[in-house]
Amino acid sequence: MTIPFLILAAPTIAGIAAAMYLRNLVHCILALTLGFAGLAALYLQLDAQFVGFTQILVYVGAVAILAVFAIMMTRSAGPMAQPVFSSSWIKGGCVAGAVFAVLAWAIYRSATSLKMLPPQPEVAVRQIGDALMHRFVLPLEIMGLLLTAALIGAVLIAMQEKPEMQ
Amino acid sequence: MLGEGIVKGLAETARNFLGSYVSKDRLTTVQYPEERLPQIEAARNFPFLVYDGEDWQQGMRCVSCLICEKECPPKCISIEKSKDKKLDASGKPQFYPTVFNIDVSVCMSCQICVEVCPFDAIKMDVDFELSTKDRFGDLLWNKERLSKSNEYYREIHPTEAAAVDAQLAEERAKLEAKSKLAAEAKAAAAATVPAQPAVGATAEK
Amino acid sequence: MDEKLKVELGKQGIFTTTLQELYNWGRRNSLWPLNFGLACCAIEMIATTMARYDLARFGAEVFRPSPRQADLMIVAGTITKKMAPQVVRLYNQMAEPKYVISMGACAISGGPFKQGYNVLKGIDRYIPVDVHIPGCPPRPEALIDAFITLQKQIDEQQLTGVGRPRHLDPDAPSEFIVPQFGPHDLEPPQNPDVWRPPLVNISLAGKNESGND
Amino acid sequence: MTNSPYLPVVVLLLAAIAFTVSPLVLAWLWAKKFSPHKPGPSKNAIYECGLESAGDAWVQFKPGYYLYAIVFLVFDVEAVFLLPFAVAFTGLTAAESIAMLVFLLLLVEGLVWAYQKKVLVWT
Amino acid sequence: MNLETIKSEIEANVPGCRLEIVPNNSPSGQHSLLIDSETALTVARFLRDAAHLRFDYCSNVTGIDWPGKEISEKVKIKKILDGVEQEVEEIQKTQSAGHLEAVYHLYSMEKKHGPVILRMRTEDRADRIHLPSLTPIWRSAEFQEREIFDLYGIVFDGHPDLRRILMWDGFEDHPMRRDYVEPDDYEYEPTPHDAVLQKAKQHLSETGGR
Amino acid sequence: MSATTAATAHFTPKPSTDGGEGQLLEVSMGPQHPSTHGVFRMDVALDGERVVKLKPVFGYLHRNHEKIAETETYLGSMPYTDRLDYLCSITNNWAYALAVEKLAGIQVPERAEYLRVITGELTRLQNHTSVIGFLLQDMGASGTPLMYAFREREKVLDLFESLTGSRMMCNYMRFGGCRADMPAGWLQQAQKVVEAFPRFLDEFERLLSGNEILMARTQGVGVLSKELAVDAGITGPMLRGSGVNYDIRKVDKYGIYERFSFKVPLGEHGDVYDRYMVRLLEMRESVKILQQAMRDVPPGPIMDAKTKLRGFRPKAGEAYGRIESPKGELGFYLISDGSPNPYRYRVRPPSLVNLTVLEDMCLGQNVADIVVILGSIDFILGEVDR
Amino acid sequence: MTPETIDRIFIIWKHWLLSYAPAGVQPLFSALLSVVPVLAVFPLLFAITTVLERKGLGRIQNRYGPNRVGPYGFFQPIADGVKSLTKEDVVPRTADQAVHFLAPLLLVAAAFLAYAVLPVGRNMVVANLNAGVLFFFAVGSLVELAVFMAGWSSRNKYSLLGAMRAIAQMISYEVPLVLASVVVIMAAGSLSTVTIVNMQASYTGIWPHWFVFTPWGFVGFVLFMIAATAEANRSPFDLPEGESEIVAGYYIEYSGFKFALFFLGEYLGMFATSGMAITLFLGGWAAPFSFLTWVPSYFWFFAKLLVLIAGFIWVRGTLPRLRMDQLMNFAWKFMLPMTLLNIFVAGTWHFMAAGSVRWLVCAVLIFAPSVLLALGLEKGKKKIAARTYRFAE
Amino acid sequence: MSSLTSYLLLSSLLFSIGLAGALTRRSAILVLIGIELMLNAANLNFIAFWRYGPDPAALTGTMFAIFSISVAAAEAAVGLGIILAVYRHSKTTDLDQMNSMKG
Repeated sequence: MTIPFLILAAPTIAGIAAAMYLRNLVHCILALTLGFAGLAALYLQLDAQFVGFTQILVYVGAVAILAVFAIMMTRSAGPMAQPVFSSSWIKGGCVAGAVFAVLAWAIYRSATSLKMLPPQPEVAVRQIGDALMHRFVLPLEIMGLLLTAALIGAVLIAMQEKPEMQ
Repeated sequence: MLGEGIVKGLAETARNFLGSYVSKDRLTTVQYPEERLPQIEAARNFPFLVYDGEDWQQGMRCVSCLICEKECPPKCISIEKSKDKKLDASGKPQFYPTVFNIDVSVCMSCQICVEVCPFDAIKMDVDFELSTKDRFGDLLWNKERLSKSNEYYREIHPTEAAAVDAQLAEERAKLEAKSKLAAEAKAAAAATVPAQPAVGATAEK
Repeated sequence: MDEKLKVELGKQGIFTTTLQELYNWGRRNSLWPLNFGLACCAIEMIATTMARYDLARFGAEVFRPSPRQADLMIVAGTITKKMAPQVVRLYNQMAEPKYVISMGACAISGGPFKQGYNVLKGIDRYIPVDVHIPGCPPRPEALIDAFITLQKQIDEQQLTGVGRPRHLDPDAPSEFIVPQFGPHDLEPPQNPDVWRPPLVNISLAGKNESGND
Repeated sequence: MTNSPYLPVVVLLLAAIAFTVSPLVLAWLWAKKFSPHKPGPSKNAIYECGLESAGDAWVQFKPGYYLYAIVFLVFDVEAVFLLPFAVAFTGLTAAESIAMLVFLLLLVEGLVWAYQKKVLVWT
Repeated sequence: MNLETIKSEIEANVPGCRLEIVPNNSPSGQHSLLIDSETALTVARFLRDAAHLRFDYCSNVTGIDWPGKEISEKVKIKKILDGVEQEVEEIQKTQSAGHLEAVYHLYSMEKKHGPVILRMRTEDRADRIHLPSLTPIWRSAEFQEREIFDLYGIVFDGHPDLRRILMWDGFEDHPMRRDYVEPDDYEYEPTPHDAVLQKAKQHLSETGGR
Repeated sequence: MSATTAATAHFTPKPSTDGGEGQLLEVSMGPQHPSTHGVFRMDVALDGERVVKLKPVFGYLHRNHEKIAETETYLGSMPYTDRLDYLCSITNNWAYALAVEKLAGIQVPERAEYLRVITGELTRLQNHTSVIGFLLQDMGASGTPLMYAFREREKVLDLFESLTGSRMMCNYMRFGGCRADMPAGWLQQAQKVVEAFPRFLDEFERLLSGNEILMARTQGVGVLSKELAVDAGITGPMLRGSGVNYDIRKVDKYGIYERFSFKVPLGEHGDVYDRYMVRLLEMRESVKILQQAMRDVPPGPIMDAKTKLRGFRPKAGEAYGRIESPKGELGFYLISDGSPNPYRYRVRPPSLVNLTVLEDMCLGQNVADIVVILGSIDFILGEVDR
Repeated sequence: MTPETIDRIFIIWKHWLLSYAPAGVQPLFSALLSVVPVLAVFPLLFAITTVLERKGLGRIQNRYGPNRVGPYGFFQPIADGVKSLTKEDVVPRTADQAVHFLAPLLLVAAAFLAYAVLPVGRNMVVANLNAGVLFFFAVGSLVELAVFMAGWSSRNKYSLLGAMRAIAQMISYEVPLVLASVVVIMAAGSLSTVTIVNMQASYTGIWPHWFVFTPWGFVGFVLFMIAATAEANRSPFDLPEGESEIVAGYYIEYSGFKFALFFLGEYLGMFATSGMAITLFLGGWAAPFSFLTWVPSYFWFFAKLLVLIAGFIWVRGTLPRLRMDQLMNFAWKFMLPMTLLNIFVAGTWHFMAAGSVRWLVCAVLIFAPSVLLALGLEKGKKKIAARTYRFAE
Repeated sequence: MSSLTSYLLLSSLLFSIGLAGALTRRSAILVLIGIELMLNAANLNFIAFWRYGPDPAALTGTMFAIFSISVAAAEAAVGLGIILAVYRHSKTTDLDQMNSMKG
């Protein structure tokens, strides 16, 4: 574990943990953006520049904004009077803890079999573009379809049923 | 075409921008404390009391008739009439104000006091640089503060002052004629009226 | 800055002196008025910012609509009793240092309308005023004159010591009573901490003899 | 990691934060030394045109805003695909470019649908 | 447009209305029509809708306070004087209750004529100060009637939104009435005279020089 | 017919306030707000950015003008009228003078009538320019149109100052005439200003009238129907913007207006753009009137010799005098009881009555439209609250 | 000194300074040396711009503008700065204190980050990132968050309205902003800003190869600038702080230096987007004519930047503000389709042979729909048009 | 511990936090965010495996991450849309309350 990794991992985890456990939803989202930004930095550290910036553009720039809008539109902006956690929080917490234990155990066990860092790959955006337009052209089209469907679907759901006025 | 009006507007502002470097019409600012607009003759701000001659107490035209106090719409003039009479500039015994206060923090510069004054004793000043921290001390003007000479009046309102002077001179002439007549009628007692000081002389200036 | 002040400043040490000069210079040249007009004088206030008189020359064209960002409240016009609480609240909400120019007869004393039942007889009943400028309304030049007077006042303020201005004194208040609407009048009708009517013995003389002579 | 291309960016970020914080610290010091903070109930109340603010500002907004956010999100994601394509564009054949055109047209279709449903109407 | 003819037309069209022409002796010659509050709405509607009148525009609406005053009248009373019934002139003093009045100036935008002046009177100044609101006929009366309500205290029945308009809501007086007494907010007067002096004196005597 | 049904008939139906979605944001716009022209206040409820409730609140500048005037002499009230609509003091003077003249049956000399028309129309010019400047300011045009408007206004104010002594509070007219005659050279100076004015209007129109943003912001916004305008007693450019031909200068022919040939511009849609354009066109007509009046102004006295200003006591009676002020019908209603003070002194303020329809025009509009509509009404608080 | 040396003078200095640093910290030192000028120059530019803007607006409005503080009023921003620094910092009691504090920091930091990829001169860039343009937009999206934080945390109704407007506006114009730059990336084949500028720094005769001199480049530039105006909240798109309606918008409750930071952040954002426009379309630091290449490259960058800023000021001095729905309509119904179309045109341009036919086809392809779209926008629900008026009598 | 292991551990920690959030929070919005976090954890895995995998030049991990981010964004849009729709009916985003309303 290198120092930069720790420097980046710490705020990431802190942000994300805060996002899950803060009381005020807007604070949650702000903490979440910190976590997302930390993740993006981790991607950069892993030489995935494009993915890292995409992460910021999409998650911080768009998803966080979307979540903020959703909060503003459901009147959950202020701190809530009710408890933060649902009634079944013990169950949920246990499940999550168990999952982490299993995963960590598995990772730890298999750790030895993995190599050290390979030489730095030359990933220009151009290669991503080439890959996208050749090998991944079908997923791209499917993605387009998915996005369109998501657009229409989300709008349909979120749009209030307008009574045919006038 | 969309944007045509916007382009026209941009051209207009550009013309003004460039024009501001060449034309006074497009750079209308008068840089106040250094530059000033030419004094407009009719301008008015707050009233002052005109006195003739050198001595403001002696030459005060006001005879304390209290008309302006009554007519002042916001009631900012306060006069106390004297018990005795004093000789005025023309040497006639007159009442005079022992107290003549104008509260300029109330005055609305309406000029009605000037209009109703039958003695041309109160006129409008043009001085406006009166800002102060002291509300009561500096904005309540007493007789002394209010008194300004007729020369000053001529300076700020030349046309008006000339008319007033002419009218006063005429009145005085009439009065003199009358008194002369009376004096003559009173017969040979021969006490010539003492020469009038200042006023007539300054009017010729 | 006059010599006496210089000497006095010298006692405070050169650092404070330069700091004070810088501080005063900065405040003096960046007076942003609150975008706030009440009545007739407001039109002259606007005229002052317009091309002919151009208050912007002094760096004061940044009329901020929010009291948080403004330094100078130009009380331009008649303050009615209905409006007085709002004026005081706006003044309170301004960040220190803040200054007040009381523009025109109405703002100083109620002016021609002082006999009215709904007119406040001067804004200095509730908040401290730095500069009064009489006139009904004062000419734009007069407002600029008031502005320059205020700048001079700021220039003379000291950073430390007894003579320091209100906003530097930790004990001086920064906000004042906001009057409440009562059934007949504002309550309280004035803020005794800021202003008490001077006493005159009018019952005897009938008239005040601040006379002359 | 010292030779990372991101080092200047990180330094810039830190320097920018320092640049922003330092005047605030300076202002705080000034306030501490000379001009004390004087909070008060009416001074630190919410500004609302000189009146006492009534009711909370944190109210529920109209869902209409959300529709814009959805469309934005979709086109933001689209840009993510468009940029690599654009970079690779000079090396692509016309046929390959058509694939991207199809992708774009799919999204445009969604947009047109949104127009026709009058979703993008700000009220 | 003669007020007499208008009056007779109204009388013909609005049964049961009591109208009275209030003469105006000033050179303006703007006489007015006093209408009763029961039929006021009908009269007003007639004035607005009648094809040849069409007073569709109500310009000025105002209130007037006529406080009660002592009326001295010479009355001839029959008195038994010395056993003989005689007519004797006597000065009789009565205290009239006074009344509040609402005045409407009507013009016609369509026919471009006017004004016709309507007056309505309350019965006294304290209890029966209700008048019908003419806002349902002329919308322009809305704010002006509110103002009269605020400043004079006339309650307009049928007004859609009768609240104080100029003074604040908790205010209790009606300041335009002639017997309104201002609150004593003594101001140091450097130039006191006349009424101001009276007020200042009163304040000083009440507060003991404070 | 019951009163209630009639009442609901001509009040516009209010949109329901629950909205169904989104909570309403109750905002108070004013009394200190950059675009409420002083101390006006509107209690607004917003559904998103749409206005669902708007209640105007007045009285923040209620200066008891009428009460004070009842204790003043007839002459003493004249300077107070300056401060009603403080943008156009001269027309206020005129209306008051007209009412007193009606009350006391005073004749005004010929030259004074001309002076009144000249100064009155100059007032209209400077009012309309300022109002358009303020309207554009409310629309967010960083001051430029307002600056240009005030540039021209200053020229007119210079004329006022050299004629009457004051820039704004002219206190110029008296019942029975005017206070001061034209000083030497004034007429030439005024003619120069008036001749140059159409050029300024052209510049203004180039800057604004064709501007797409302005058109988009104003056309179809704040529509006021003819019927509602008449019903609500709207007067002035606002009424004519809605297409009703009613100009008191033409209807009452007060003063000497019948001697001048001028036209009355009428709008068609009754929206903000129409009101804006009607004002612009009215200025051009005013220039025409001014040119005619300045050409024809006769010599002679400027005050009725019989009228005594001091100690003026009209006979008991009442009179209502009105003029077409730049804002609309400005009327004074005076009752005299024979004493030196009016028994009742009432101002019929065009601004207040014109605000009646504010709510009707604003409901359902965007919050940004409110300020534009407000700006297009052209009201001055001094006159609204008095 | 040859022109080349002057052009490279900062780099020479940097290397000279670097040679004094111990080897271990050299990268860090190098980074610092390239960062410090950014932090010095652009805030200075901000200060100069505020004066220029106030003076320029003054000239447009027939007046002088600030001219008393220091020579020609150029010390005005210093006075403003001193004032802001010593002004009391008022935070509303009910505000969300932490977020209220962080918002201006985030705004300014994000604005500064954008400069990391702007080449201000030949070989003068803080970080030549492979995906530089993407980085720029990613960082730009942080600004929205900062604005929201400011508006929301103040808990003021106006500021919240302003914040919602600001987000809606920024997200709506971010899409056109990104898509308008795609055309350049298609031509340049790189996301690196340095590469993009280098591609434009060649000449045919005396004429440079700027992307703005192609049909798609020109349209892209115009669209980019419109979107940039909106992103920077400049007039006529300054709705989030639309003074006449929502008083001061999202920073209504900020006082003292925090308020100054908002101004700084806004102007920095404006410079950054303008700088990006220069980089993408106007040849970055490249001289406008081949015979002017001896002038140092950084001069050209800042000269172009000042020209664009002057444009911003000019527009601000002229136009009234749009309404929110019109603004959104304009973004989604004009800008977005136009940028998409522009991408298509750029593709067509690429696949067509060079020559006048290509010019004609592309010009028609782009201008005809723009007119149609504009007409559609103009018509919309109600017809926006000049009117004629009738007169009575 | 190798670098990959630390990334994997981090990602599993992220996953668990997201899972815990999704399971324990009452607010529907945060539940959705929790799910997003789980997806992000997966993304981190993709990138880490790609980077430390045998053939980084093949870009499979990167491409996967990009597609995954896009899908997650679309999911967030639809998910939040659903929450809004539910909110319109039940006036709450509280899952417990929604449940109790359901009966």
